[in-house]
Amino acid sequence: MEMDTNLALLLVLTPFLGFLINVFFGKSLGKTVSGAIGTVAVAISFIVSVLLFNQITSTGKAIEVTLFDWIQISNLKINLGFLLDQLSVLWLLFVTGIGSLIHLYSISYMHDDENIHKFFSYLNLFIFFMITLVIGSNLLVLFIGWEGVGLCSYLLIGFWHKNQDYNDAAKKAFIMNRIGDLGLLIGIFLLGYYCNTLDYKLMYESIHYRATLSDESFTIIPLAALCLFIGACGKSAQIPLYTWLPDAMAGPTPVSALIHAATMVTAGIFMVTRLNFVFDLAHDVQNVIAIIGAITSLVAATIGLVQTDIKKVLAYSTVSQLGLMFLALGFGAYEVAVFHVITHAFFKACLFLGSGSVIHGLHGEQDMRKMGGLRKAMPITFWTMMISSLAISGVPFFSGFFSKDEILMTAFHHSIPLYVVGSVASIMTAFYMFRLMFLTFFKEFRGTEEQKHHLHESGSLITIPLIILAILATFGGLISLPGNSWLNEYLAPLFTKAAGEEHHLGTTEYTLMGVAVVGGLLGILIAYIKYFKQDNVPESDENITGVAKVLYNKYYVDEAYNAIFVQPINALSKFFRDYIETGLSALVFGLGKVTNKIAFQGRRLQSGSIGLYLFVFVLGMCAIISYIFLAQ
Amino acid sequence: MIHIPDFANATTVQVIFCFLAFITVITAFLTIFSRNPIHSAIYLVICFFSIAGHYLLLNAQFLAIVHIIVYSGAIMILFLFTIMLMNLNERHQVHKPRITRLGAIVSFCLIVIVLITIFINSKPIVGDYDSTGEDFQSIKVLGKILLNEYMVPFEFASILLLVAMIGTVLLSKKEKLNK
Amino acid sequence: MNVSTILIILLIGAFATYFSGDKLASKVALLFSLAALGCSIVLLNNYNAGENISLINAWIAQPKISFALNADGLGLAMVLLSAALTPVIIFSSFGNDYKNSKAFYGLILFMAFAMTGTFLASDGLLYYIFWELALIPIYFIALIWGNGDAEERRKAVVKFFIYTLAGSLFMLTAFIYLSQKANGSFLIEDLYKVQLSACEQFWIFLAFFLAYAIKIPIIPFHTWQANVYQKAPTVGTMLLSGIMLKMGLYSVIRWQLPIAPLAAKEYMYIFIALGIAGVIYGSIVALRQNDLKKLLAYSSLAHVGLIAAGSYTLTLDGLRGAVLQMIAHGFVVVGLFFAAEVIFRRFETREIAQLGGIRTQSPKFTSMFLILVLASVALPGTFNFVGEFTVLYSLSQINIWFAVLGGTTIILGAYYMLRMFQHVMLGETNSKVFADVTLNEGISFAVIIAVLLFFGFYPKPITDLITPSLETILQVINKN
Amino acid sequence: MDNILNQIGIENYIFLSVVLFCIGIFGVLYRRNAIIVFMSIEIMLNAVNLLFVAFSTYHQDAQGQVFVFFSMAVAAAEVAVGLAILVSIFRNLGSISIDNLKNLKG
Repeated sequence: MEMDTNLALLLVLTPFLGFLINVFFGKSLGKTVSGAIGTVAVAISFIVSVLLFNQITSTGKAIEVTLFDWIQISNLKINLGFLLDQLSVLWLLFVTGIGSLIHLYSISYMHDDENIHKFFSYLNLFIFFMITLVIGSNLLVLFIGWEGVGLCSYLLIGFWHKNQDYNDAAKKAFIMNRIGDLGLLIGIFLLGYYCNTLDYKLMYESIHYRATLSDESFTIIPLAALCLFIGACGKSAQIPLYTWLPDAMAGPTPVSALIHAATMVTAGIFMVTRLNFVFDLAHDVQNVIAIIGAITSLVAATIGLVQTDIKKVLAYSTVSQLGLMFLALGFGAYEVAVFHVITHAFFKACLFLGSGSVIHGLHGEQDMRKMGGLRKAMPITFWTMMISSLAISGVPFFSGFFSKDEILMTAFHHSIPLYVVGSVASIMTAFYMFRLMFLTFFKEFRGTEEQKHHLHESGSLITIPLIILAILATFGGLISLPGNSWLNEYLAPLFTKAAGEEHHLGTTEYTLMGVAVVGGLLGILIAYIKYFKQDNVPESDENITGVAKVLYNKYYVDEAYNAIFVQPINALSKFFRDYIETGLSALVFGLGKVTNKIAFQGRRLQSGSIGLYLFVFVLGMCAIISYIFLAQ
Repeated sequence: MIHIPDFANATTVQVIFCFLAFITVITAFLTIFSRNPIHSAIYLVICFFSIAGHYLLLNAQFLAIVHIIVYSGAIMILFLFTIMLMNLNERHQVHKPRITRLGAIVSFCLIVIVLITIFINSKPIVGDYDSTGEDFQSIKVLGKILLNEYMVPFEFASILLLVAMIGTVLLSKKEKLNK
Repeated sequence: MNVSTILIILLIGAFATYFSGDKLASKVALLFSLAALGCSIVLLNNYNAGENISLINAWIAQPKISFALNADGLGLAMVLLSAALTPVIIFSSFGNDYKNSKAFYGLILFMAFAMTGTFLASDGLLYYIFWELALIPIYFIALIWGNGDAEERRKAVVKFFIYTLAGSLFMLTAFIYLSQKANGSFLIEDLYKVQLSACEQFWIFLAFFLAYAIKIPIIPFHTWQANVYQKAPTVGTMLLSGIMLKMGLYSVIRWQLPIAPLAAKEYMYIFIALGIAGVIYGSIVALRQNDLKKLLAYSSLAHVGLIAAGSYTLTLDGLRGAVLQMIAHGFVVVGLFFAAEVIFRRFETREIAQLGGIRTQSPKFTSMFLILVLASVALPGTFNFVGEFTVLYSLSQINIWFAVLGGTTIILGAYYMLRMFQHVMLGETNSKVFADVTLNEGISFAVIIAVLLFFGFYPKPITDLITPSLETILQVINKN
Repeated sequence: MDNILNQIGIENYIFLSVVLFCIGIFGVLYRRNAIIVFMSIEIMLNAVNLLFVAFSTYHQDAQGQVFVFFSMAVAAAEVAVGLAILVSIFRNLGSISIDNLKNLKG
């Protein structure tokens, strides 16, 4: 037990230590050293995660660590404690694994930035909070991590803080997340009220005990599930709270890869998976989740079709993929969602890092219309990105194929319309990914001469993580092959449902697989025709018209939100400030003024005529004497 | 309750009292109604003398003497001086509005009625006057009381008079600074 | 040794400061405030060891008023807050030069004395005297050493003074009425025992409410707040927002609720709703403020609204959360106002529109300011989260919609605070030079941040300290 | 020594004082000349003094008379200061009608 505690603390505190070192001494340590410290800190966590993983797989038992009492509430006792079970260790593995790769990558990528030590300190802090989120033994510890990663996301999106647009994006991300956080918090309250605990294990027992009683208060559960899902929406960028994620691309590319593609945005899925026993009891909410997931994936994919900023394309693709994961969650296929989370983390991180490599090579150019023909200049980047694109498009035997196929298959078994939506989104994904590939890497370079002159492959610190991720993106699917899923077995203890609900491979399944593959290839083909054969380049901003314009402007959702929420609140604020505040103030001063007025009138009584005073004085004296002596 | 004195069988003392009371009230009225302030002052002196007579009647000889010295002597001289200093005479009489007179008369009547009613209502013990036979008002006794029990107020009274004197001097001094 | 020692130290300190002359005043004041802090820590130890540190002396025979200082956990927690913040506040003012500083620092210590007395007094009239006594120093501090146009300042400060004084008079009336009922005694135990009809309770409750609602302030009684915060010198603002507001909130728990429990239960929803309305209203108004201090004032309005709502839930969680949040808010708001002061020292302005681009010039200051901002928006891991979570939880137990509406503070709070932070600190490097924090300033910040973070993860000492006395109060409330 | 009141009766003194006192009040109200007003006040004071002495006899106690001494001292002081004020008012305003003294107007 002692050993476990130490291990868990080592796991959590190493990145935090890295954060502290970089905050306090980073500047004096120099760029490379500070980067190295950051990387090593995460790498140690990764090693610990591997150790823990071994321990879990061998014993099959979860490790519980309780540190101390944190918050006392009358019917709840909230510890600061950790729960290391299959799910959290799995998450740890790819969080710290990909995290260390991205740290490594950042050493080179951010080398020219004067605040690199800050960058690494924030990244370390992020890893710290992400680990806390994942291994918390109760919902409130999860909430620490949940808000903490939001904070790091804020810091990192606004890393180049001289640009107020970036700061706006950061602020938007934080606030959007906070809307979700409120939902999560309310969900926590409801669960706390219902279960009298926030600890996962106790909650599980409590809910199952009370579910058998099926009393009236059971209606709280769906409500709680819905609130929790709102929280997940915020963090995992689902409709209606997704708009922050594309804006979050304002941050440095490694951040986009780590936080806004691979790890933080999957926190919502983690939470839903973690609380699967709650969601399982709320079927209506599950349907809502599935529908929202499907719609999100479709909407984001359509927007992704026409974006020209390379990172924006990837961002919408992330939203779309997250939508697919929620689709799976909605059907209760948690292991499938988890599977896709993992494969997605691999290929999406690789894609982002690749795009980062491209941007790095072009000195900050992100517009795909000014790229092209980079294949020769950047072969490693090209190939790794190609592999990842194939994976995300669902080309057979790459990791994405298996995971996406599982999702669609699940969808097919539950709801045909949602399956169709998901499939269309997948086809679109294939299309825009290859649109990206063709525009970026093929044909002639469309940028300036000077950029062309400087084109070069990035350094090994950048390419090594790319290669590793590409390998993972290729073979990641092996952990859960259809019919013989290691992942399902591994995760089985977590879920109430028997893990044996795997689809045994029948004709339907093969047909579906075929359809998916054909769809993916179709998307690729269209992209090939349009952007390779016909040599199209997306029009410049002002020439975009029609549907494309709506898509290019993201359905004007930002504008709509602005008009519906932000502007009214600001107007209200102005109204309160200018009218209500002054009104209230005038009211108080008014009281004073009324007193003044009365006094002013009363002043006239004081005519100064002594005769009158004396007369009244005598009358008063008479009155008093009569009262005292006569009024009995 | 109010018993009319029996004039036929009145004792000397009673006659003297009635006479003095009559003079007191009449001169008091005349003080108020005289148009000339000097006349008022003269009537007031007479009033004070008659009150001194009452004191004598009540066997308070020392008080009567002090009263004459202070009131009839000091205070009235002060009044007369002031009047003469200002050279006041009937010319200075301002016309009194009727309402003032009416108000004065009304309140006079009112307060008389109220006070007398109270007096009647309160049913004082009348007619049982004991005489302890002790000497309670000779100069000797008064002096002892004044300088034993009432030592402190007595001293304060002297301070008061001193302060009044200083104040008066300061007030009546012509302010040269302002002019 | 009993609690009166703290009061004596502070009172002597106030005079010693005044007589020490302008040069030494600030140091003497700091010394005495630290002594008071040390003394309260020693007392805390004694209290935890089970010693009796209360004091009851007959004071005035007719009417029966005792000099009664009762230190239970709740009172001690508040005293500690006051004792810990006073040196921080005094220390934070070291960068400024005040004319006639001996009077200035003397008044600060005197105010600390009065506020500590308020937290300790367990006799109605004594409490009232301390309560009003605390008002006098801040009146002078704001009036004499404040900033901005003298005439406007006078207007704002006089409004504040008369407004709060007027509110307190209702409380005094209530106390006199209560003591009539309690056979002339003003002692809190006797007042607790008074049996009142529902109607009487309603009026007593209302009278107390007026006094506290103005002091806290709860909308719509807050109109004095923003102006006074803006006009007062920052030290005054810190004293007001850090400690003095808490007098009102503390009094709600200590006096109002247990004395009129029936009314508190009857009208619970109304008062919770008022508190929450304050949360939303304050947050929304804060969105469009141009003056840094005014913005912080409205944010403070929002936070105390939540605390008040928590107190009025009459649950252990609500009260506990309220007290925790009081302490947390005390520290964070002092820190934030200090940050505003630090900016003012360098740029001579608090207009948000004229600021910006400070971050590049002063990384340390930015980090500390950001931590305070985040604590203010109750990020988990800071003390404020513990308080806010507990309060919101208690609200959710009353009615989930209260929690939802009160919870908007975490969204709106983030909105206005980050917006402020963005426009004040971030952006293109400011053309004016912004020197990073000095050592003195850094120490003040570091103390505040350390407290916020430490109790954010380990609030147990405070919870353990306050819980027994809150339970006692709840017993009184639920007695009938 | 026989008590004089056996012959006159305390009630007569009381009546006399009341009448005198009321005359004083009447004078204060009726006249506009400040000096006469002062005189009226003296009449009122004397009325009370008379009553004091009468009651002193009634109770056979000297304290009443002692009180009269004090009241005389006060009256003397009052008159002295009051008249001085009047003189200075007269110097400034040229009149001592109380109708002209309206500085108390609010």
